[in-house]
Parts: sequence; structure tokens; C-alpha cells
Amino acid sequence: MKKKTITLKVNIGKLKLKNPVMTASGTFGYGREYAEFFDISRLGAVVVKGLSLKPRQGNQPPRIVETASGMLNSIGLQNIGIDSFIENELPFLKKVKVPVIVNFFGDSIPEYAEAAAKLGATKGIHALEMNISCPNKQAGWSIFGTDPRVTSKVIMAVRKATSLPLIVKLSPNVTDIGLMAKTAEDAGADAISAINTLTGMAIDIRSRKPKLANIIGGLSGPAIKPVALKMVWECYKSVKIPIIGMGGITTAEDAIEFMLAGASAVAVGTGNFINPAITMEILEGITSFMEEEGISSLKQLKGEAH
Amino acid sequence: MKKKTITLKVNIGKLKLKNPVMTASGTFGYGREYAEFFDISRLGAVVVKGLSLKPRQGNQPPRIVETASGMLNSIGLQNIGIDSFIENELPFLKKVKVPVIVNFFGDSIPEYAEAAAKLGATKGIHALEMNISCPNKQAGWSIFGTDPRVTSKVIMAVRKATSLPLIVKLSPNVTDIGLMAKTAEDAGADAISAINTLTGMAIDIRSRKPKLANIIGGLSGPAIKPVALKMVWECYKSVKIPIIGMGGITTAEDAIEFMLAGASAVAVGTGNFINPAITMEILEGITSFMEEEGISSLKQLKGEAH
Amino acid sequence: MRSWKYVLSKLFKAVVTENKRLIKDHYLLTLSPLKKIKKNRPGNFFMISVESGLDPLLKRPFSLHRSTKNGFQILYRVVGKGTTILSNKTPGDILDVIGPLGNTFPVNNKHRNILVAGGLGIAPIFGLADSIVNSPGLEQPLLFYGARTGKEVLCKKNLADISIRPVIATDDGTAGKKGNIVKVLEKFLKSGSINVNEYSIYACGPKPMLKALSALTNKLGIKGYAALEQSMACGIGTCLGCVVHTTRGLKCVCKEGPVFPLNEIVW
Amino acid sequence: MRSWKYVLSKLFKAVVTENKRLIKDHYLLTLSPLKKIKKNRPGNFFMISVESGLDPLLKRPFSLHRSTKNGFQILYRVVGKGTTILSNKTPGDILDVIGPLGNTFPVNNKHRNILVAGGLGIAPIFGLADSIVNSPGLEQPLLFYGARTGKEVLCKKNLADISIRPVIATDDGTAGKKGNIVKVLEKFLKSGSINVNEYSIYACGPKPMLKALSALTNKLGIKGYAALEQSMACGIGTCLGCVVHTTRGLKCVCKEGPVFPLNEIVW
Ligand SMILES: Cc1cc2nc3c(=O)[nH]c(=O)nc-3n(C[C@H](O)[C@H](O)[C@H](O)COP(=O)(O)OP(=O)(O)OC[C@H]3O[C@@H](n4cnc5c(N)ncnc54)[C@H](O)[C@@H]3O)c2cc1C
Ligand SMILES: Cc1cc2nc3c(=O)[nH]c(=O)nc-3n(C[C@H](O)[C@H](O)[C@H](O)COP(=O)(O)OP(=O)(O)OC[C@H]3O[C@@H](n4cnc5c(N)ncnc54)[C@H](O)[C@@H]3O)c2cc1C
Ligand SMILES: Cc1cc2nc3c(=O)[nH]c(=O)nc-3n(C[C@H](O)[C@H](O)[C@H](O)COP(=O)(O)O)c2cc1C
Ligand SMILES: Cc1cc2nc3c(=O)[nH]c(=O)nc-3n(C[C@H](O)[C@H](O)[C@H](O)COP(=O)(O)O)c2cc1C
Ligand code: FES
Ligand code: FES
Repeated sequence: MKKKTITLKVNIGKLKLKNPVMTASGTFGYGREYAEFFDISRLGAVVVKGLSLKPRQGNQPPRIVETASGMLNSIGLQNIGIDSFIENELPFLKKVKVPVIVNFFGDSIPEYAEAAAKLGATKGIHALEMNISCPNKQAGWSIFGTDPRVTSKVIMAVRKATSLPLIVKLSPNVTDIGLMAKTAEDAGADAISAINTLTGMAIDIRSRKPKLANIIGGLSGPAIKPVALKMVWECYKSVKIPIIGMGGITTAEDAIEFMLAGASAVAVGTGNFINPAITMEILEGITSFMEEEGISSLKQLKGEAH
Repeated sequence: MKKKTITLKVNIGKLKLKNPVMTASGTFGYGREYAEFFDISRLGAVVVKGLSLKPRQGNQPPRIVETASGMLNSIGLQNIGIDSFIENELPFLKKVKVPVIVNFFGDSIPEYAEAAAKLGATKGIHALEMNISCPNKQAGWSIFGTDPRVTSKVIMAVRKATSLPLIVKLSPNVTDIGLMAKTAEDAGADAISAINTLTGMAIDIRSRKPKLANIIGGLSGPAIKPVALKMVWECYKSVKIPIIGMGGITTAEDAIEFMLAGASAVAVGTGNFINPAITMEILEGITSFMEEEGISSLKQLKGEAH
Repeated sequence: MRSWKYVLSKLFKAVVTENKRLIKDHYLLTLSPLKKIKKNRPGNFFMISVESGLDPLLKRPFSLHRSTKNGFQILYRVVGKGTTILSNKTPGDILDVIGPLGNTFPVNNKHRNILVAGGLGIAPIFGLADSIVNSPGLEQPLLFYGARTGKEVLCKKNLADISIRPVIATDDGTAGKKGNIVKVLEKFLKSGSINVNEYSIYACGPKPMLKALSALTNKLGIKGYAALEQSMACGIGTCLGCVVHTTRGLKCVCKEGPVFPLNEIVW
Repeated sequence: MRSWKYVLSKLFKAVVTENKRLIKDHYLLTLSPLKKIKKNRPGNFFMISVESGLDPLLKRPFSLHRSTKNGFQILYRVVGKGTTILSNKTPGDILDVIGPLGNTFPVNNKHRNILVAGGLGIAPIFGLADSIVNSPGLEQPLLFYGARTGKEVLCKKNLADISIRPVIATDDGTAGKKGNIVKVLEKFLKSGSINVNEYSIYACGPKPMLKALSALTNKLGIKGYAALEQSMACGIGTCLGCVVHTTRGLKCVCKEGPVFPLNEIVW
């Protein structure tokens, strides 16, 4: 098969991407730092750090602990706020001409809707990714991602507030992720992203205290890949909307596994910390794999392991 | 602190153990093979491979896939059945004089109760560990471990059937493990063990098929330790009965982390495969740690990170 | 407290004394255990830790290739993460090993023994040949050896040293006959001059080869054994991970094998 | 497709040219990048992959100790898994590195510069001393250097080579004064002959030392800077994992530091 017949193009609902490799929220900042390592316009999309209406300080340090083939973080959704993002960060991404997906969250249903409306009215944002799943919960906050009735309500509110493609990012810390995916689809999501981090912790045996100031953090990296892959598999069985797969991807092989499980596109998170140019290596690897296997379009991979 | 003042003794309800290090079900067979590597009578207890009333064939091979710092298994509860265990395996364990905890399961509530009654009537069994959590579900089987109402019913039935110390082994694949632990406590469990494996999968990108014949398997090993530790932490907050902590333990430090999170004892699973004498190294390491830190009893560690 | 160490026997540390690249991605590893280990026999295997960290996590199984004065040898091919790391070991490196594990080839003292190796299957089969040659009273075995290409025919010198002249077949015909070694064996067994009741077969190689071989031996009613492979976690029969289908139900390759009667394997 | 590589600049492979054990668990690693890297300055650090596998997963941060003709040096102490692996590297091994990262010590051209190092804090502080000595027009800096014991006083020869005679204090008095280096500095600063407005302080060392130092500098109103440490994941300001409290809110050590004004750090 000749190289030129291969296309990496993929559609996430109305969102058309030149390739399926994006960055996972919270691991790529607002894109600027990685531009020192590679031409970020080559990415399928940049998904920015989760934003809220007001800037947030996040949790106390220490916030990072390494674990076996993984890491815990308890950043706690520190962010510069939507206004500052639009003013100070978005212009750079626009100039680079890379599709921008804005990850966002709120503390209440009206806040979610207001954030979505504000972002939806901003030029240069190509899709919204709604984080209902961050494990750094404050005051029962996590119910947005774990109680289907609340999940449904908050998604419907956001859906009404914006016409941008709406991706709902699911929490893996639930009994039945398929049900959560279906809930999101029914409430109007255009796509699912799965998974966010698993809740976890680590303890310092000398001080006898949790290693994270926040006690509990989110586990990411290769350690969680088998869990993430299985959850994408379950989501694919339960919904028709596209899925963005993530959780421990560090190689093209990992990315292809997620596509075979049902993902239309993939996001790389912790992998960026191991190798800042990892997304480009994954992109190359997917292309080589398609060449070797005589695959011309990602459609020939999506869900093929089912 | 002098060495002789240190005691590793621990009580799991009525069950008195000389030390807190046991083996996790399914990773130590019925004890015989490991006796070639060390004196297994030194263990706090041996927890045997999960038994059912009738022998079981389990799932099709392949059943094992290695993952980053972990492994997936889909053994599917293959076992020789309770009768054969009592006749062919228990006598060996009795002779060794090591406390025996029998892990068991059933396909229905009456089967659970019958198995418990039979095991409870057998001399030489010191406690029962009820597996309500194996992820290799067949025909909705997993509801025993994920639906609190069913969990409660099956535990109450088993509780009635035996007076042996009853340990309920929880599934991590739930939204709220604290709730499951409380359900078990209220239904009459004498102790909790946490956690069983996380559901996961892996795909072979060349054949484009799941690597396990059963598609889905259970993830164990160091990769899951942060998740397991957090779940033990949650259980400790929610119940008063003792907790046996497990999930990724390979060092004394890991074991101590679980105790600080609230575990009275620990079990080592996948670690046995990496090093068949790992339990002895962990036992030694705990003793050294206590010496160094001037700790005379494990009570001074239990839950101390809260 | 520390007294548990006395029972350790199949668990040992071994020092790498040589790790020689034979061809391309094939290596010969010579290990010298740091303590006395149990006697090992052809068919047995060892579980080797290639890494002291947690990734890769599990030990890797490798057949005993050959016993040496101070230890034993492993013949291996680099196929993935673990074997890549192994190939970078240098003399002096120390590895954690368990073994010898598994059963052995049940050599028939009265029969003429036919050995069949496919590719890396020569790893245990060479050791078997060596042991038969060195057992007084046993007839010199016959060796049928298939490989992808002439360059991948290994152990030539060592086989010559024990006076075994293998019948070779390669996929591309660059050594011996062109084609399938099982076909070559079939021709031999079906030649008029042979009484199949006087022969036993011992084989190791890729699954398709063994499958074809068992079809052949079942058809001819000739007794045969093959060493199988399966993904393993424990290597000692406790995880139940390494099962294969046999006429007597699922059996663990690590404990009830790796050698199984060809007529009991369900493919 | 492959054109992304042109922008790679802070990501490079470096070959280990030397990895010398200085004392006990202290090592000096000399790296030679396989391509031209950005100019690095005192205070900068590098994120180094000690392993190509997935455990340990994250790169480790190490300060620039000293630039060399073909690369740079890292002075490090073995404290855990990653540094243990690093200590086993031998010449010829190749490591993935990113850097130089972070800010630098803002040396005051008009002041007399006082450098304060505690323990391994000498790693960046030596580089700073070297660069000040080699900057035409800058006065010779003063170095106050505290260590646990005389044996752990490092870089003696290198300091002599650039004509710096450190004021030393050790916890056990086996070298220099017995006691706390900050106390020694305090005595110096409070001695009648010193005008604190003509001095700037640059420090690196354990947290308690820096805390005491900032109390001192704040009290005396003397300008000072310290290089801080915090657990890191990305090293470039994207994960927000490495924050510390400052009077201007939470700041990333990797991007907004590692060097911070002493009077802005909230302990
Ligand atoms: C009893 C036994 C004896 C063996 N003896 C030898 C020997 O003498 N020489 C030798 O080179 N190899 C031998 N093998 C195979 C060897 O164990 C594998 O090649 C090795 O585990 C691969 O490890 P890896 O990390 O490099 O590959 P991985 O990265 O784990 O996998 C790479 C590829 O190898 C395949 N693979 C993984 N494990 C096995 C396995 N157990 N059997 C077959 N394929 C596998 C995978 O499916 C994958 O395609 C034996 C296996 C068994 C079970
Ligand atoms: C900007 C910066 C510059 C540094 N420069 C140097 C240097 O020049 N020389 C040097 O020897 N070390 C330096 N460090 C510290 C070094 O990064 C850690 O010692 C190293 O990461 C430990 O890795 P490990 O895997 O051996 O330890 P781990 O097994 O990860 O941890 C072992 C112990 O070290 C502690 N530790 C882990 N990470 C850090 C850290 N980032 N800072 C402090 N303690 C830590 C842990 O809490 C634990 O107690 C620097 C750190 C930073 C942030
Ligand atoms: C440091 C860090 C910060 C993160 N911040 C966010 C966030 O703000 N919003 C969000 O939806 N997910 C966040 N995540 C989750 C990642 O986007 C991703 O879902 C998860 O890490 C799994 O992917 P990985 O294993 O490739 O990292 C964060 C993850 C990490 C490691
Ligand atoms: C191969 C294998 C078989 C297992 N079989 C059982 C079982 O029969 N019953 C059970 O309750 N748990 C079973 N488990 C789960 C373990 O007992 C343990 O809960 C889990 O593996 C986590 O601990 P680890 O990370 O130390 O392995 C099995 C685990 C493995 C790896
Ligand atoms: S590998 Fe565990 S039973 Fe065979
Ligand atoms: S280490 Fe990631 S922001 Fe500093």
C-alpha cells in the first residue's frame, strides 16, 4: 500500500481532526511550553488544562508522587480562569493554528452552564471537554461524575448553553462506566472521553502521613492502561457517539489498542512528562503501523477487537 | 528498643495470628508448591485458591498478560472443589500447622451458604474468606460484589451457615467501597479484605483481538497499589471490623503503608510470582522497621496515617 | 526469624558468565548459580528475572539448553521487552532465578529416539540429544531440525561434537531440504525400512509444527512427546495461568508439563 | 511527517562520559549531549531519565553543577530508586535528558556576592561561584558552606582552582567550625565591618537551612535568593505539580524557579 493513500483524518462529531492524537487535559498546560519541543500544530488537537469561571489556587503541595509505572497528582484544578485563558493563552494557540479543545468544570450546574456559554461564544475554540470526573473532590463535588441523575442534569444544562461540539469526560471511579457513557449520550454529549484518573494514595512510612497534602490523588500513567482500555471497550458497547480514549498511552501500540477497543481518537497525558515529544512519536508509529498492515483509514481500526 | 519486646501478633476478630503477613487467594495454590521455597508455617496465614462446591474448569487460555508493573489474569475461578480440597490438600496444610483461611464463592445465595456450611464443619480451617468480587463474571454474577442489597443478602446467608470467622473480600470496581464495607459489616462480616483485582484488558494489535481468551481480566500487582491503599483507607473510615489489606504489595514498606492506612494484616498476591519467598522478606522487613522505629506492636501502626 | 532461608532451594541468584550473540537476535546465556541448585534435566526450564525493578514485572521462562560444569545455558531469541533487557546483560551481572521447574522428556530406553526441533525448539532438544548420547546403553538419537533459513540453524558445532548429524530442512532451502521438517520426517517414517513401533519422538518448536507433528504421530500410531509454551506468571503451578487443553482436561504447562504426550494435546 | 524533529532543542540524548563516586553515596556524572544544546546557566536544572522502561516512570531533576567543554556535570547523592539506577551507569550509556530548565541566580553586578551552600546545595552553588569568578568585573564571591561532616565537604580542589576559600561549618566539627553555617554567616554579617547593603546572598541547601537563612536575611534586610526543590513531573511548567508558597501565591519551582527571592518564600 502506498503511503499517500493513508489518511489519519478523524471526525469527533462535527469536529474534524487531521489526526487522532491529542493531549490530555492538565498535562500540556495551554500548549506554550511544548512548542519549545516540537511543532504543536501537528497535533490532532490540544486539550488545555481544565478551566473554571474564576481562577483557582488548587491544593496544597506536595502534589505529585511517583508510583509503580504511574503517578499520583492532586493538583486540585489550579487554573488561571476562563477570562485570563481567553486573553493570554488562546491567542497563541490560534496563531499556531492547532484545534483547541477547552476542558472546563464548575462547582454547580449554573456555573458549568455559564462557563460553557462563555467559552462557546469565544472564537478559536473548536470543542469543549466537560470534566465531571476530577477526583479531587471538595464538598461532594464528585457526584457530577458518579450519580447518573446529576450527571444527566449538568450535561443537559451545558448542552443548552453551547452549540460547540461537547465532549464529556468520564470518571473511572464508578461501578458501571457504560451506564455513565449512556447517560452522557442521552443528555446530549457529542463524544465521550475516557478515562480520567483513578483515585489513589501513598503514605510515607517514616512520617506516617499521606505523601500528598490532599491525602488522595489521581492515578495516571501506564499503570492504569489496562483499566482504561477496558472502560473504553465498555463505553464502545454502550454508546454510538465517538470516544476519545486515554489512560497510560505512551506508545503507538498503546494508541492502536485504544482504537481497536473503540476509540476514534486518543489523548496522551502522563506520557508527555516522560518524553515531551511523545505525541509525535506516537503519530509516526501509527502511520508506520498502518503502512505495514495495509490500513488506509482509522475506520478500519475503530472497534475492530470487538 | 530491644528486639524481644516486639510482637507481630494480630487478631482478626476471633482469629489470632502470629504475624500479619498472609498470602492472597489464587496466588499461592493450596500452599504445597511454596513449601519448596520456604517454611510456610512462618506465614501469618495461608489463604487458599477460591473454592466452590463443585470443581470448576475456569476460562479458556490464554489467561495471563503482563502489563506495566502489573498483570491481568482471567483464570475464571478454576478450582478442584471443596471435597477434593478437604481430602487432598487440607491434610498437608494441617500437618504444616499454618492457619488456613479458605477463600470460597458460589453461583447463588444457597450455594454460598452450602459451601460455607460445609467448610465451617471441617476441622483445620481457621477462617473463611468470601469472594464476592471476582471480576470474571458469568451471567450477571458480579452483582454479589457491586449491588449492596444483594451483597447484604448473600453475606447474611453465609453468616447464618457458619460460626467460623468470616472475612468478606471486596471488589474495587465500585463507586463507593466504603459503602460496600459498611454493608458487609452490617450483614455480619468479622473482617474485610480489600482489594480484589481491578477489571482490565489488553489487545494484540497484530491479530486485533483481546489478548485474553476471556477478553476481560483482573489487574493485580504494584500498578494497583495506590488504588488499593486508598480503598483500604476508605474502608477504615467506614467500618470498625479489621481489614486485611492487599493489592500490589511487594515490600515491607508497602505492607506498612497498608497498615498505616488502616489494615490489621496484609496479603501478598502477585508478589509471590516475582519472588516465591517474598512474604518472608516482607516479614523480616516489618520486624526491622519496628526495631528501627521503636514500635513494639502493630497496634501502633494501624490507621496511624489518618 | 531468619531461619526461612534454609529451605530455599529452587530460588537462587546466578551470575552471568557469558552472554554471547550467536546470530542476529539469538543469544546463548551461560549462568553460574551462586549456590548449589537441584539437578536439572532436559525439558526442565528456569524462570529468570531480567530486571530488578517492577517493569517488566514477571520472570521469563527459558528451557534448559545445556548443563555446564558450573551451571547451565539458555539459548534465547530477542522477541520483546524482557529478552531485549536480557540481551544487554554482561558477565558479572547477577540474576534472580527459580528452577529447575517442570517435567522432563520421558526417554524410552528400548526405542530409537527421534528428536524434532523447529527454530528455537533446538534449545531444549539439543540438551536432550546431549543427555541421550551420554546415557550408556541408549542408541544414538536421530535429529530432525527445521529452521526458517540456513543462518538460523544453530548448535552445528555442538551437535557435531556429540556425533549427531541432523536432518535439516529450511523454509527457503538455504540449508538441508527445502520445506517443512515434519514432511521430511513423515517421508522417513513412511519409508518401507522403518518399523514405527521401535521409535519414540520428542519435539519442541512452534505450534503449527507441533500440531502437524501430532497429526502425523497420531495417524501412524507412533508414541511422541512435545514441550509446549504458554504465558506464565508463577512457573510453579499456583496461578493456573499457563493451562493448555489436553484430553485429560486443562493442564498447567509449568507443572504438569512442559512436556506432554503428543496424543493428549488438544490443539 | 518527520519534520517535527527540527524544533527539538531542549530534548536530547547525552552520553555518559564519566560517573565517578566521590565519597560514600555522592557521585559526579559527566554528560556529553549528542547534539548542540541551549546555553545553560547556574541555577538551571536538567530532567534526566534514568531508565528506558516504565518504572521508575518520571525523569529526575538535577541542578547544573558545572559546564564542561563537551557538556555538563551533575553532582548527585543516591537517595532512592532513581539515583541508585543512575549510580550504576557507566561511560557509553546514553540517557534521555531535557533542559536546561528553570531560571538562574540573578547575580548583582554591583554587590559583593555571598554564596551559601548546605550539603548537596554545593551542586549548583559551585557552578555559580565558577561563573562569577569567570565574569570580568565581578568581585570574587564569598562562600559559606555547611555539611554534616568533614568527609562530605565536596569540590575542595575545584574551589581552590578558582581561588575560593570557603568558610566551612560541619555538624560534627570535623571540618571548619562546628555547627550551623547560617549561624556562622550571621556572625559575619553582624560583625561591625560589614555594610549589608553591599551584599547579595545566593543559597541552596536543605529546607531548614534555607528557612533559617531567609529569617536572617529578612531580619537584616539583605537581599537574597535560594534555589528550591519540589517533587516534579514535567519540569517545564505544565503539570502544576511542583508548586511552593510565595508571597505572590503558589509558584512552580520548575518554571518560575528554582531560584526565588528569599523574602518571597513562605515556609
Ligand atoms: C516452558 C517455556 C520454555 C521456553 N524456553 C525458551 C527458550 O529456551 N528460548 C527462548 O528464546 N524462549 C523460550 N521461551 C519463550 C520465552 O519465555 C519468551 O520468548 C519470553 O518470555 C518473551 O519475553 P519478552 O519480554 O522478550 O517478550 P514480551 O514483550 O513479553 O512478548 C513479546 C512477544 O513474545 C510472545 N511471548 C511472550 N511470552 C511468551 C511465551 N511464554 N511463549 C511464547 N511466546 C511468548 C508475546 O506474545 C509477544 O508476541 C519459553 C517459554 C516457555 C513457556
Ligand atoms: C530543581 C531540582 C534540582 C535538584 N538538583 C539535585 C542535584 O543537583 N543533586 C542531587 O543529588 N539531587 C538534586 N535534586 C533532588 C533529586 O531530584 C532527587 O534526589 C531525586 O529525584 C531522587 O530520586 P530517587 O528516585 O533516587 O528517589 P525517590 O525514590 O524518588 O525518593 C527517595 C527520597 O528522595 C526524596 N525526593 C524525591 N524527589 C525529590 C526531590 N525532587 N527533591 C528532594 N527530595 C526528593 C523522596 O521524598 C524520598 O525521601 C534536585 C531536585 C530539584 C527539584
Ligand atoms: C498532572 C495532571 C493534571 C490533570 N488535570 C486534569 C484536568 O485539569 N482536567 C481533566 O479533565 N483531567 C485532568 N487530568 C487527567 C488527564 O487528562 C488524563 O485523563 C489522565 O491523566 C489519564 O491519562 P494518562 O494516563 O495518559 O495521564 C490530569 C492528569 C494529570 C496527570
Ligand atoms: C492469578 C490470580 C488468581 C486469583 N484468584 C483469586 C481467587 O480465586 N479468589 C480471590 O478472592 N481472589 C483471587 N485473586 C485476587 C488476589 O487474591 C488479590 O486480591 C489481588 O491479586 C490483589 O493483590 P496483588 O496485587 O498482591 O496480587 C487472584 C489474583 C491473581 C493474580
Ligand atoms: S505459570 Fe502459574 S500455574 Fe503455570
Ligand atoms: S514539574 Fe510540572 S509544573 Fe513544575
